[in-house]
Amino acid sequence: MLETFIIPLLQIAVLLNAVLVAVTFMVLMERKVMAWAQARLGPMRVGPHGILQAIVDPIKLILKEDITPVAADKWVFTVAPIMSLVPALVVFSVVPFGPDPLYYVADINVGLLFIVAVTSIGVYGIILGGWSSNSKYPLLASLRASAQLISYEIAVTMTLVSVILTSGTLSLVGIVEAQREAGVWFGFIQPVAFVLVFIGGLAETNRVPFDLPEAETELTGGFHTEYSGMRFALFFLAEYANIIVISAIVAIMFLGGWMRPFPNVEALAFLDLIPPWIWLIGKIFLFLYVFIWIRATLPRYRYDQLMRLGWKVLIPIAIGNLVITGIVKVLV
Amino acid sequence: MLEITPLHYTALSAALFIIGVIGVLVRRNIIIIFMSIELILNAVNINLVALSSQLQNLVGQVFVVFVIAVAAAEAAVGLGIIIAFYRNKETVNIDEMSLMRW
Amino acid sequence: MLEAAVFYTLAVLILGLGILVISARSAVHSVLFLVVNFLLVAILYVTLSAQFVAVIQVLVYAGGIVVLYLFVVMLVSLKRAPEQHADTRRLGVTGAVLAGAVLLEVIGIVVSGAARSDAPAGARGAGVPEAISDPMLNTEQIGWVLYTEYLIPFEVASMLLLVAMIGAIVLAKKNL
Amino acid sequence: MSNAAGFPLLSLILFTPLVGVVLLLLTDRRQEDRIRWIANATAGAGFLVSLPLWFWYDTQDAGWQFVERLAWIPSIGAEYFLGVDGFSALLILLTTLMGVIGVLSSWTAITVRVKEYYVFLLALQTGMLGAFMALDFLLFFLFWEVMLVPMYFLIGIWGSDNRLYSAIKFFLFTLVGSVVMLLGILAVYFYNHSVTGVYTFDVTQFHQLNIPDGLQWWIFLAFFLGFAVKVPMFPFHTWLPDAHTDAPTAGSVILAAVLLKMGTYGFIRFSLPIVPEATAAFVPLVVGLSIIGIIYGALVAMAQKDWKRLVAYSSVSHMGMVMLGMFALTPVGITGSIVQQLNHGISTGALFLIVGIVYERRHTREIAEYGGLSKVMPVYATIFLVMTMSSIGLPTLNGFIGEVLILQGIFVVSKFWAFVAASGIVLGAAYMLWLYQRTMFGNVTNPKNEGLPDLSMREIWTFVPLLVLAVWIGLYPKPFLDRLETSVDNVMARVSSDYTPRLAAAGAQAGQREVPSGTAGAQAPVRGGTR
Amino acid sequence: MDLIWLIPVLPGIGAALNGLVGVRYFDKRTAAYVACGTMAASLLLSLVAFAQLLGLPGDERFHQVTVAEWIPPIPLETAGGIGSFEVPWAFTLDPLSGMMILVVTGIGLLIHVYSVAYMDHEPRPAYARFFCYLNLFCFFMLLLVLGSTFLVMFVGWEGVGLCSYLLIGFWYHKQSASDAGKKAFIVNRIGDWGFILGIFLVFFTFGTLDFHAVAELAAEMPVEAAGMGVLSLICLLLFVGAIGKSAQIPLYVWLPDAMEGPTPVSALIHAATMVTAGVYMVGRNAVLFSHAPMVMEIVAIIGLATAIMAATIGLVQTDIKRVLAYSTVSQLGYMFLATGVGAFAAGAFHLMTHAFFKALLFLGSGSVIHAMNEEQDMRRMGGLKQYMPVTYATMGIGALAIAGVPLLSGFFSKDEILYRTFLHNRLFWMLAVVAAGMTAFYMFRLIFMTFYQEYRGPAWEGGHGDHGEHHEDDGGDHAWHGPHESPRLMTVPLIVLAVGAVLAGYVGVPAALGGSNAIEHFLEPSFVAHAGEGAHGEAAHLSHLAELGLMAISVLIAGLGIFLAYRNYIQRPETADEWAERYAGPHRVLTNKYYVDELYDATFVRGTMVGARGLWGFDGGVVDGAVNGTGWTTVASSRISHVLDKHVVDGLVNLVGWVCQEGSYGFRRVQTGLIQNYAFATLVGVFAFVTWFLVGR
Repeated sequence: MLETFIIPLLQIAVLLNAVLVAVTFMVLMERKVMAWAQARLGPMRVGPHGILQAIVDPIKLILKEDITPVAADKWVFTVAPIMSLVPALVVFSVVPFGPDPLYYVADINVGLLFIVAVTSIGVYGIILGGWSSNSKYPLLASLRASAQLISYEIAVTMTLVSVILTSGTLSLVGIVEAQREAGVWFGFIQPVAFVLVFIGGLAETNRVPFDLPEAETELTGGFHTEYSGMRFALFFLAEYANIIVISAIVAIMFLGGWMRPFPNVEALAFLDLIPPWIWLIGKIFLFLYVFIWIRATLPRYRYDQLMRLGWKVLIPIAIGNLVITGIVKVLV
Repeated sequence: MLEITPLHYTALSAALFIIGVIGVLVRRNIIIIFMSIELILNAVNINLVALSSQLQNLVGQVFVVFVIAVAAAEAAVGLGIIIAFYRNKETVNIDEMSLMRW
Repeated sequence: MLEAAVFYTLAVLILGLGILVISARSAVHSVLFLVVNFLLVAILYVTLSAQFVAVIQVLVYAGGIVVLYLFVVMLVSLKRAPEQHADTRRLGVTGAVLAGAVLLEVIGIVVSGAARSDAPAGARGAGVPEAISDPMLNTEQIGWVLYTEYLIPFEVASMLLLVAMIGAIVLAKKNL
Repeated sequence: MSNAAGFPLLSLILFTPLVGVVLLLLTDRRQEDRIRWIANATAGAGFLVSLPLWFWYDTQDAGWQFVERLAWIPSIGAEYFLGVDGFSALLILLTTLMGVIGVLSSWTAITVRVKEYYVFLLALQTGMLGAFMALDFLLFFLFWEVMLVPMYFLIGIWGSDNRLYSAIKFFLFTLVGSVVMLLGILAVYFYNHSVTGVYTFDVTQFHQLNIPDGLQWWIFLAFFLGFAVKVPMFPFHTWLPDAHTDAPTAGSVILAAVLLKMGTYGFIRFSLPIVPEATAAFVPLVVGLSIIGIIYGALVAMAQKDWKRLVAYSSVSHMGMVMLGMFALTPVGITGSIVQQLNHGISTGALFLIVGIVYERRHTREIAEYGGLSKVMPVYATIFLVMTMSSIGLPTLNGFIGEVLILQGIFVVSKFWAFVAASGIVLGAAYMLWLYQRTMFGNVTNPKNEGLPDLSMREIWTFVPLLVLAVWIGLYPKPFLDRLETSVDNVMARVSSDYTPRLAAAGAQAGQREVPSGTAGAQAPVRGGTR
Repeated sequence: MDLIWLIPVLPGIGAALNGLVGVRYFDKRTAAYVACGTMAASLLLSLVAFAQLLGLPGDERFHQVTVAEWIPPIPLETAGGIGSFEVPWAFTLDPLSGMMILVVTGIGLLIHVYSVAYMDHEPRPAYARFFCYLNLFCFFMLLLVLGSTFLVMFVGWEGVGLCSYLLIGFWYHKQSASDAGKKAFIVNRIGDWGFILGIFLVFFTFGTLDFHAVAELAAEMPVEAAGMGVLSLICLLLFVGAIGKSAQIPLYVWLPDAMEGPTPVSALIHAATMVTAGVYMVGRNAVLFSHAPMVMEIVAIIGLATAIMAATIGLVQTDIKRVLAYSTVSQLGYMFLATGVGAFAAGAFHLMTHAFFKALLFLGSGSVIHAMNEEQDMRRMGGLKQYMPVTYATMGIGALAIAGVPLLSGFFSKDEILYRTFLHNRLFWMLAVVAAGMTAFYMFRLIFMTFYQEYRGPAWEGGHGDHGEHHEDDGGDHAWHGPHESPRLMTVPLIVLAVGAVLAGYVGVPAALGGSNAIEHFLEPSFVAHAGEGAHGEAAHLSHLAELGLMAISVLIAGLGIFLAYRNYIQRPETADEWAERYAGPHRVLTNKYYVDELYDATFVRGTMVGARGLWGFDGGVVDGAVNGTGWTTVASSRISHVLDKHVVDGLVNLVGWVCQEGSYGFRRVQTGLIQNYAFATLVGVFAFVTWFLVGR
């Protein structure tokens, strides 16, 4: 009973809260980093250096009036944000924060595939949200978003396959262990895949420079234009949760997950003093920082460029990478 | 009754199958008919997986993979046809698609 | 006990959603029910320790095919109700009744089968080497079977998908 | 056996035309010259890759050669099983050669839907080759049916006035025959299972069956209907003049040269060895029909006013000769029958080409429209003369060898049959010479014929191989006959139970001919290694 | 002698050169050189081979060369168990074939040379084509002669038929020429039909096709004196072949028509060589024939009947070549008579001498025709002696020889035949002598009408006619300048042949005249199975005196013939017409060749009236000489078959299609176009199946 129900439930509770907290703090972080990048200060009023902004923002959203447009399909309009957030959170159940079963909810043999599958569900939230608003900007945005998501998902999945080839397992724990055995992070073995997954991640989460579905200048705010209040908050949460998921995946697959750098160099054994989950969270935040950094620096793609990049550049590279990996795997 | 045997799965599968069949027969929106067909395929898949696990034989699951592949192909081509048809006739009502008769 | 509870819950949900799929007025709602239906089926697969198939079900069916349906539903924004113009020769109700009869018959067969032979449980497929030993190895085993014994069907399936892809593009493209 | 064991030569031959089909499908339909070049190159390549069949063939090996064997539909025991003996090797070579000629002869004749035309022509090629190679009965049947479709379209799209009627007639006629044949195949299949417990379509296995008499009769009749329609034998021949007359030139050429051989091939490969007793029992029927076919075909040919139809009826007559030799059930007769099949392919194929050439220039086939062509087209007249002589069996040309062997073969069985059949030769000379006189001799009476150009270089080259073969077979048929030796022995060993021991006795006396390996039945060992 | 296969092959090469290259590229001179050169080489080889053959002792004069396998051995049932059907490309040189190759190559060469001038006015391609055919003919003829198996002989046999067809139809734009060619070919085919069946029977009986082996085996079989045994059947079938090729009753009709061909062709093929092939073939199978006395009798009777019938027709013909043609038929009848009575050597001897003088006569007539600008009617000639002395002299010698004037070749050979016939059957002898008399008559009628009397031909420019006027209608591109002696190239062969016609007989001077009949002894080994053993014991002999008496009688008869001719055509030219009036009935019959051709004409007319062109060709081609009704039946049956085919057999096929189509009208209502209806149908099927399953449990 304990092992079957209580511990997992506890783990889930911790995990969910951690993610939500992380999201709030990430928003703050984003605002701060953007501000610094633009030589501003960012939020400063709430708490020291505006640190409490992270708590105030959600409160504001919860308290706001939740408007449902008259022409909207109310049922779907309500379900859409949930369908967006739930997959993003479910994914965390297979993310391992350390070698022990204590550090993860489940280690399933199709872990990576599970992540890919579940994230692919997330697209429904976007499409339905856009469609149910019964308004043209959200509809266009949602179509754009889903097209983009599906396109880049192919490239990312295909790239992940080459990593799976390298590791020989789909289990995320197994992948990290494989990196330990290899003695090197896969980021070094599969640099192309590394970069590719990261770029794909940017696109899948609709981040700059691929933030066309949310391009204010074109679509006045994207598929959630008609949303407000709590339902908007859910979309918001989902987006940031997805960013964290991508960061986590990239960290696990290419940067050794919970492991310290150079895991089999004895001289660095003192780094093990830092617990594994700290390592992983550190790596995730590193990526979060990079996400924000890119947002602060790069301009937006045009839509056709975006599609061309996805279909004509990334997918061929992914296939090439897969083929080469396969050949190397057979030869070595 | 409390022991779950393959027959339970079979019954579930049959029921889902029949639901799909009814959908195919009754609905006039061709997209929904397609979805009903997907239900039918799923009913079959349930059966395959259940028996696979019952017989401790993976072939059933392998077949599910193939069924899914076929379903994907079917959906792609079928929906392509629907779009093409819709573009010409502005309808997806199957009762208005009866050109292929004498 | 637990197993039965899970099964019955899932079964009821699956069938209910199935009925909703075919009875929903709006096609979008149908699609939504379909997705949920598929997810539940995936869970059913997990209870049958077919994780790979379950994941594939989610990935391909829920995440791929149904999205396609959704797209089409949204593209085909109807100017008049699709269910107008009913052809009398269609025999829809008769068909539904007949289908119900078939269902009853099948259930009858199942029930009588359950009554008669209580245990086909031991009847393992003869001469089948691919025993499912460890759930953790499910994916590997499927991969093994798929790439050895069923290699040619697998390749054929891939060819089928390619053809379908090209066909769909040709069909949907306005002026090729 | 000097062929590299395991090298899939037969598959290579079989699929070379398909490569051409794929290339053609990828080519823009408007680039007609490119399409023609591709088609010609493919046909040429098809012929070149089939040449090893001639050089690597081992005349001493009584078994199947160049064997390839793969599982195809394991659940019913069907296999992808290819292999040849001397007989089928020669027919394959004939097919590939005729493919080249047919494709080459269409260069200017076909101006509409060029791409589709060549696609069908090449697809037809694969079908025919497959039927000659298949040692799996189901595979054979598959190819047998596959052939029909391209031919149907060739006649139906590029034919002349009455083409749709002819095409449908051809298709349905053949189809009816083959459906019945399929029943026969299944009967053998299930009988084999009941005896050996194995589900297989393996023809080499069928060759060892001893089917009870009653069943044999039914199977023979089923096969007979299927093959006799294709040959075609006397009462089943009416599709042939129509199909020939309306088909485009290359279609007629291939129809005559190769497709008709399917029927006779089927008889020798399947009917005779699988149901030998029934074969022997039905000899009077078949021989009777053959003789009727010989005389009847010749007479009807004589009454024709349409050039192409005349040649078509001559085909009926010649194929009657082929069947006659086969059902003499003597080694000489069967050898002659096979040689005559090649000859018929060469000479009748050439005659259809000849008709096609003037048809392309004048767009009429009425004999009365022509006359005195010798004056305006001397080269053409010369070639026509040689082919006429070949067709009526003039010694030193190929037709003679076949006819002499057939008649000698039937003579030892029944003098009366030989007597009647030989008179067909006289009739043959009469209608062919009369045709020749009406078209070639005299003065040019029709002003439209005055300016006809003689053969172009391309057209000459379509004839050269046929002329060379005609003379070669006529003067030195030994290489061909050598290749047939083991095939004929194997067939004979099946149809005549005491053939092998008697041959051994005679061979001991004369020390001339080798005894086929294997003791009783045609247990031709499969060579080449199963893969 | 191992190179004898080159003898036929050389002309073959010549033919190939002229045919493949020559027609396009050779000028006339080259074509002629190629043709004559190959023939000359062939003659040289023949001479060498013959000399070598002579060098051997009498009973070893047999040499066989196998060049290559043709039909490799294939087992086949024969009368004596499983045999082996096998035919090599093998050639035999023995006295008979040795003689024949000399005749063929020798006369062939002369005629080639003659043709160089004779065909000079032909256009270039036709010229090369002509020599190609001529060479091809020699190739096949030599193959026929040298072939050591039946089938190789058959190759030559059919081949010469082909060349005959091509050469008769050489001027194919003339309807009559192409008709004649076709007629010749098809009539020959009828003969070949018998021949090939005979060959099959030979193989079935003996298990081999080699002449020598067959002879050895046959020699051991009993003589079928009483009835028709297998040997008789073989001989009969073979003889059918010989009848066709050698133009005997009833298949002789093609030969006179064959005169449509160029004259050198008539000389070579239709006089000297090809038509004698039948005789040669019978001689080649002497052993077989001598075992079938009844067939021998048939041979003799047919030969005799042909000899007389042809001679009577020859009496009244006015076309110079047709006279010679009927004379040829008649002489061939003689040869068959000789073989029929067992005098194979005499037949062969006559064959040889005949080759000389008949070739001479034909070439002479060619020279005349040439001089008369393609005029063939003797009534429009006359008095040509002064214009063309060489031709006159040589033709005169030829006529004397054929008439049997003593000391010329024809005398010796003909008397040998008459002598042997006398021994066999006196009635035959009497008839043969009458035929000989008629021969003398019509030959001299020809000479007198052509060379004596006054000139009756058309006027010509510079001679009888007036100057400055062209005779455009005289045909040809060049103006005709009246009868003139032929060029050197034509007269030299004439002279050579004339010498031959005089001297050829001296190889066979009979013992009664103090000779040794060398040719008979020389040929003897070819006609018996084992050298040294006589074919049929010692024949009855007459004393030399009686033999001389017989000679005297035949000479007298010949003299009588010549005298009558002299009286009727020189002394009192009007007698001929008087006789013709007095015996108007028989004369008309004879002039019209016993109405045989008229019968066909009637057939033609009726055929045309019915509009059956098919009947015309088929009848004219196949039945010419056989029963008329056969033609009718055949064409009618072909028509009926055609109709039957179209309406009954084909109608059934169409009926099936019709039924399907009609039935489909009813069934197509099911096709509503509503997919769900189809799905419903499927569901009904499922329901039925499940119900069955449920109940069936």
